[in-house]
Amino acid sequence: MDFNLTIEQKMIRDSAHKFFAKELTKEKIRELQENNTEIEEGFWKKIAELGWLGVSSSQNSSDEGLSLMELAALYEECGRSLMPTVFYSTIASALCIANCGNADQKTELLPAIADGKIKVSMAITEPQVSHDLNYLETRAQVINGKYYVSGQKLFVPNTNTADYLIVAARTEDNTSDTGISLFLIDKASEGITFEALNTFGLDSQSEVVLDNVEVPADRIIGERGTAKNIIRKTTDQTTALQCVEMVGGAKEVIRMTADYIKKRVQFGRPIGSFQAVQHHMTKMAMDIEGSYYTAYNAVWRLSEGKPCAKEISLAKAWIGNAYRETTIMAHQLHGGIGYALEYDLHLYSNRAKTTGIWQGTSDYHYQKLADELGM
Amino acid sequence: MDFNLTIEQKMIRDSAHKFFAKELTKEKIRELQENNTEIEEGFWKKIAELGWLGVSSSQNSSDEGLSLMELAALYEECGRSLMPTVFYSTIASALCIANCGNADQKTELLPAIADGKIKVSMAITEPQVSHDLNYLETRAQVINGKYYVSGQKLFVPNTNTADYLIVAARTEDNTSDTGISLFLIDKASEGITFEALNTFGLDSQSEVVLDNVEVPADRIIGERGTAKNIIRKTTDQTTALQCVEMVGGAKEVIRMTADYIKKRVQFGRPIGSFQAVQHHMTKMAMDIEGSYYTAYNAVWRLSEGKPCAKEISLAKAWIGNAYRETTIMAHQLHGGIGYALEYDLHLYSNRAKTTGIWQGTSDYHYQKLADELGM
Amino acid sequence: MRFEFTEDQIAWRDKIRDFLRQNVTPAIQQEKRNSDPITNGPLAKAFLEKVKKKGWIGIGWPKEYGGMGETMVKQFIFLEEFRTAKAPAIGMTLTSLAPTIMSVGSDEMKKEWIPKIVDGEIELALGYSEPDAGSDLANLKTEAVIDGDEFVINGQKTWNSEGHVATHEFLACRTDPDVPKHKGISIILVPIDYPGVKVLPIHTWGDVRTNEVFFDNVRVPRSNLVGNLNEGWTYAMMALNLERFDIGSIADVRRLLIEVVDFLKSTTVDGEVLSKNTIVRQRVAELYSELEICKWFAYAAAAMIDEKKFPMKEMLMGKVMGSELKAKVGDIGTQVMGLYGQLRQHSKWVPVNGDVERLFRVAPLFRFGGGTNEIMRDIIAQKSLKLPREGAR
Amino acid sequence: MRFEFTEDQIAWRDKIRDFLRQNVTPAIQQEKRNSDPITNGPLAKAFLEKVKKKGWIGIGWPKEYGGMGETMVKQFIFLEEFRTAKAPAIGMTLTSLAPTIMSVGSDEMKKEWIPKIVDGEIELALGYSEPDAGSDLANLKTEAVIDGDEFVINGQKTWNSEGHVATHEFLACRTDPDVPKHKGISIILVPIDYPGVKVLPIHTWGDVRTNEVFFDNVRVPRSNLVGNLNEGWTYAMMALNLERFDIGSIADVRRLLIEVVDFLKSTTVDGEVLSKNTIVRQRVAELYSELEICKWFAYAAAAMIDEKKFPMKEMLMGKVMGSELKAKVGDIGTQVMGLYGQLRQHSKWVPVNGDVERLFRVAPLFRFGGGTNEIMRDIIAQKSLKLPREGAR
Repeated sequence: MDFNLTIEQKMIRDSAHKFFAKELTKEKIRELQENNTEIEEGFWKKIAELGWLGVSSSQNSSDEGLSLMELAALYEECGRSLMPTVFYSTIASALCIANCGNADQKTELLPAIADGKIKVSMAITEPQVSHDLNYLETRAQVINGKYYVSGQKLFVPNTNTADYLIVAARTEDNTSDTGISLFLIDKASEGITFEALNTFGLDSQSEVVLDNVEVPADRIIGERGTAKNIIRKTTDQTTALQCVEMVGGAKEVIRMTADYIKKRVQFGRPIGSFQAVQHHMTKMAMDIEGSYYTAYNAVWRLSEGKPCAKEISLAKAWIGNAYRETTIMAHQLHGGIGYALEYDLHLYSNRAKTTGIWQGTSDYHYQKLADELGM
Repeated sequence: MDFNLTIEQKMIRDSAHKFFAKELTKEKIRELQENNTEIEEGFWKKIAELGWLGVSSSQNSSDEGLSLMELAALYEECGRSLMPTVFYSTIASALCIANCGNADQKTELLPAIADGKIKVSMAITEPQVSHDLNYLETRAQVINGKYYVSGQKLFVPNTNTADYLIVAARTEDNTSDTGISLFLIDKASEGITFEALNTFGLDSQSEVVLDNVEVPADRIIGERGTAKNIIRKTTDQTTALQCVEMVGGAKEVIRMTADYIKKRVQFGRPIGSFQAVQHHMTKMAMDIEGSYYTAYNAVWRLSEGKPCAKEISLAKAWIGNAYRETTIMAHQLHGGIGYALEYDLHLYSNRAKTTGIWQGTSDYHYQKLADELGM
Repeated sequence: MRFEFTEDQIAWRDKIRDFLRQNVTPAIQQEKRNSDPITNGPLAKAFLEKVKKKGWIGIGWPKEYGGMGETMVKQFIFLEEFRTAKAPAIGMTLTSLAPTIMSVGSDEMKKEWIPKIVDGEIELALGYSEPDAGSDLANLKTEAVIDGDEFVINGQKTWNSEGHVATHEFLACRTDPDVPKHKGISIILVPIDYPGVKVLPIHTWGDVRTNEVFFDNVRVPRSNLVGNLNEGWTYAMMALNLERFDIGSIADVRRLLIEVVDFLKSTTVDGEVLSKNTIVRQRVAELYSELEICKWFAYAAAAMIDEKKFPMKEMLMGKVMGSELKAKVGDIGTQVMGLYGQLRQHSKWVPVNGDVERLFRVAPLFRFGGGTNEIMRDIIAQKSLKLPREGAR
Repeated sequence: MRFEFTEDQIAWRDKIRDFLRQNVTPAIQQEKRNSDPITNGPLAKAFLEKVKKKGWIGIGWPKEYGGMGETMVKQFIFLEEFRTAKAPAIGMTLTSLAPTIMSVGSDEMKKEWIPKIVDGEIELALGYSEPDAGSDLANLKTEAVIDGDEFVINGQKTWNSEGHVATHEFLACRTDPDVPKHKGISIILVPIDYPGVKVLPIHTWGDVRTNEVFFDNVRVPRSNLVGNLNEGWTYAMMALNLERFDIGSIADVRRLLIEVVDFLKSTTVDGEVLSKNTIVRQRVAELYSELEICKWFAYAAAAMIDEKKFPMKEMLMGKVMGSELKAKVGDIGTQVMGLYGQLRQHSKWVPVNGDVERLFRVAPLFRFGGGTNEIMRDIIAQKSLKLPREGAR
């Protein structure tokens, strides 16, 4: 048992902390969210230079990409600083390619992503499909060795900034385990249309309609018919990492609230000295402290190649409720000021709501956990 | 809208309060529970004289039995005073006969029950059947106009004191709505054996094995094949009444706890002055105050002949958790003393656990409620 | 006991319901969504004119002031029907401030102000909170000094929700700094267009605009004093109690839950109709149960008022439970929608017109507004359970 | 980071596990059920003799006292394996009081007492609580007055769990009434068979016997003083911290939950296997999650101690969560069993040998024992989140 980050992980965390404090101010975040602005090239370039867009292309890699545990240390700071989600969707796509792309794809795409030259996002879910790909309706027909993809995708993140989309489409008309494939589709392809959604988290999500979009056969990620496995593996990683992100955000909410209630005086004493207030804070702290262990445990097990379905679902179920409940209580402890847009709290409340649902609600994961318990 | 008890209901409640204070001491309850003693004849005679064992044989009755709302006022006091459950199982059986017995049965049995001369209990559930009678395995075969009942009943209340059991048995070998009948069986019949269960609530429950027990055809309650309806109707009544009983018990726990924490001094002040303690108490009070309205509402709607499936499930779901949680918190606020057998709190904790499960757990009733909401 | 309305009450409810069915158009509801809940657009104004014509402005007011002198239960039915219909609300000026003036104001004040309030010529903003006087309202520092026939007012109010739409502040001021805090406060009606009053907006998470209001040597006639000098605390509490009642009403939330159920019934995800998912069913049933209980607190409180009892416990419990339920229904209501639950108002795919997610964002206000729930819980414990006050806060 | 045991730790765990598999018979477990957890029957005594022969009495003790000088993580593994196996427990005398004596006792005391403790010749009872000194332990009034070479002790202890099985009290007494409360307390070892000591039973809901103990002019040699005069508060806290650690371990509860799942899997009611009921699955998954989190608090605390850090936050959080989990698993664990959940130990049909319902009855003890969870929460807020103490209690 060892609950300390390694020196490398700590270094990443500390440098992220410093970098965000300087480069990712809340003003910038507001500007991005309120006006749906694209993240500036300069910022993206800097994080590319810091090496944060490179993921290891294989588990026993000697390349320079970040390992999952290093990503986790980074994600915790991202959560604390409300990193725009284009970072997460890019890393998700990179992980997807690293997990299962063929050699050519890895060589072509991963360095380009790592260098900040291209951004990729994943288009999996549909109006009637959140988790179970057996219900996927987007189809890819093969004609003369080319694929033609048609369908409707919903809740696709960051299409505004992405250069490519990884699209899940049905290549067999049955519910076999090999019926679905992933296509790397150039966003500029003919036949794609986008409509932005207005989201609670003020992150960028869209509806994407694909109308007979032509895709060359070599743009299938990995092998034809392997999408289910690839998505499962990638989702495991992105879910576990997201849990750490959420821990980072929740910790910041607790810090912010503790600061406020120490200073806010009513009835002649800091409200942080009231027992009811202290017990609220203790609950928040316990929930998030527990989340911290479960989230890192999930990433750690993944990175060690150990079975981890149980741990990922447990982590997401727990932090999924805990982050949101922490923001709800933080609003209560802040009173009026926490409710004002000029204050930062609501930015976290927005993110907590989104992340509580994204990659599966707590109730969804409790049921998955029950499966894993053999029930 | 009128949330006041009528004068008649208040009179019953007040006389019950006085009667129990004198006749149903906690010493008597301990003695009954610890030694599985039968309730003394004198006590039973007195409550018969008070008219508490007589239920109205029809809704628009001019007879002298208690109406459901009068029963409710009485049950609240019963809950407060931990009335032995033989009272509840007797009233349940009387309601069952009053609901659906034929004229002879009503004339024969209801006055005998009301006068305290006989006690009846209901034997419905089986090892694999809690709510859904379609799974009932106890069978009644008819041979030469007589029925022969065989099967295994579990969780049958108060067989030690009952003179008769109302037994649900399958008379058709299918899952039709008319396949199950209720038999009034003399406890002394040949072929019945009993084994007492050790229950959390230290109430009397038994396993009952029926081995080819002979029952005359006129001992079918109501009509052959009507058990499902009868049980549904009776269960509605007993569940709603039980909710009021639980409210009475929970109120007493709150009273007991408030008294204690006003007197108990630590750190130089009554522990009841600590904010955390006050908030625990407020939660308990709110939960039980809410239960009060929902419980009486359920009984009221029943007594008015209005649709009430939703209201009964809601009431039972709510008080089912609230009573138990109130006792759990009461233990916490009492510290050591609440844990000592010489103190009365655990008697309520026991009853709260039993009643939380008896007639359906909260989770069971939430699902029933969802059905009623059309989901 | 009777857990249903009387025939007379049902007739009243149906009358209102009919009116609302005919007059609350989707366009009015949409207009309401597009603005903050306090600012009435032209459709809402026209609608409220119709309400006034029905004579429904002062249902509980004495008849002498043009009211109907009706019971609290009927007032509450009215409030609930309006909420259920997502109708524009009758403002606080009419529901809680005017009744306070009627009850404690001088005859001159009543004669002069009430008709103007009824005409809509005067709308009041609640001027209580200050930067250092939130939960600890008695700590307020805005001072009104008597100078001849006038008060001279200096200070700052905050969370002044109606500041940008009202004509006057219903302003709590310190008029005697030398007595215990509660005893030196007066209520003064201050025209917002007077020199020295400045209103600055605060925008909030729930899309509701509120304001900071500054008073710099504002001179107001002494006749603008409500009731007696230095008795303002009592009057403020009077109005606040009415406001808490208001917060305890969750008819709008009940309507929303039903709309959530409709969405769940009509939406299939991953091969399952959402309303058939057992956990979703459980969550909805739990919320429904709490809403029902909360309803009883409010009905019991209303019925008690009509019996001339003061339903403190019932009102406080309703306030605490109702305000926390708003957050819960907003939160769990979006949760059970899955990915659709993370959409915001005005999105093509957003369920229930975004009213559920909006509720989640508006909800915090009710938990600390009208007195924080922590303090409400203290009061319930101390007044209703008689627990000792000493050192509790 | 490493969220699993090292190979060395796994080997240690397996060694204990093997031993327990061979030596914890169903008969031993049943004997434990038939008595209160503190009284060891003949089978338990024989079992603990074997444990002693393995050299496992003082795993964390310094080697000079016959201990193994092992890490806290290994001690914790040992504790968890014993709990998981439902094995008779090594008493508090060995786990927390003897280490306190080793750490602060005089050389003479250690030389005289430790071997006897190891031999089982001396067993200690924790003499802290008094009728007016529960949460407010420093308020204790039992006094020890020096008279020549002796202390003369008068007073009363309560909730003295080991009073009827121990040979001596580890007694907290007031030795200086004229200084602030915490500073006038000493710990004295008092033989229970001395004249003037009287032990009266208190029977509890959880079938655990505890005691009131009265001291009437009990004379004890001064050499029975533990450590220094008037420093008893520090020693008591030292032992209490170890006890809180103990409460935070929920390995036994984890085992019970698994047994509950086994019951649910093998039981069909109303045509449904209980473990396939969605709500039942949800409840179990929720409990499982909390148990896992609680485990991390304990492991983190143990690992930090081995790194010479003081894991106050982790221990307190583990204590609060662990103790409340016991009630939850007892409560919800019986709830999901349906009607079977209302059976009590020793009933033919009772699931999991009644260990789940018993847990519900034992659970309250852990929530107030070792410091009430309310106070634990205060401390977490004040020490770990640095919230101000003023007026908090």
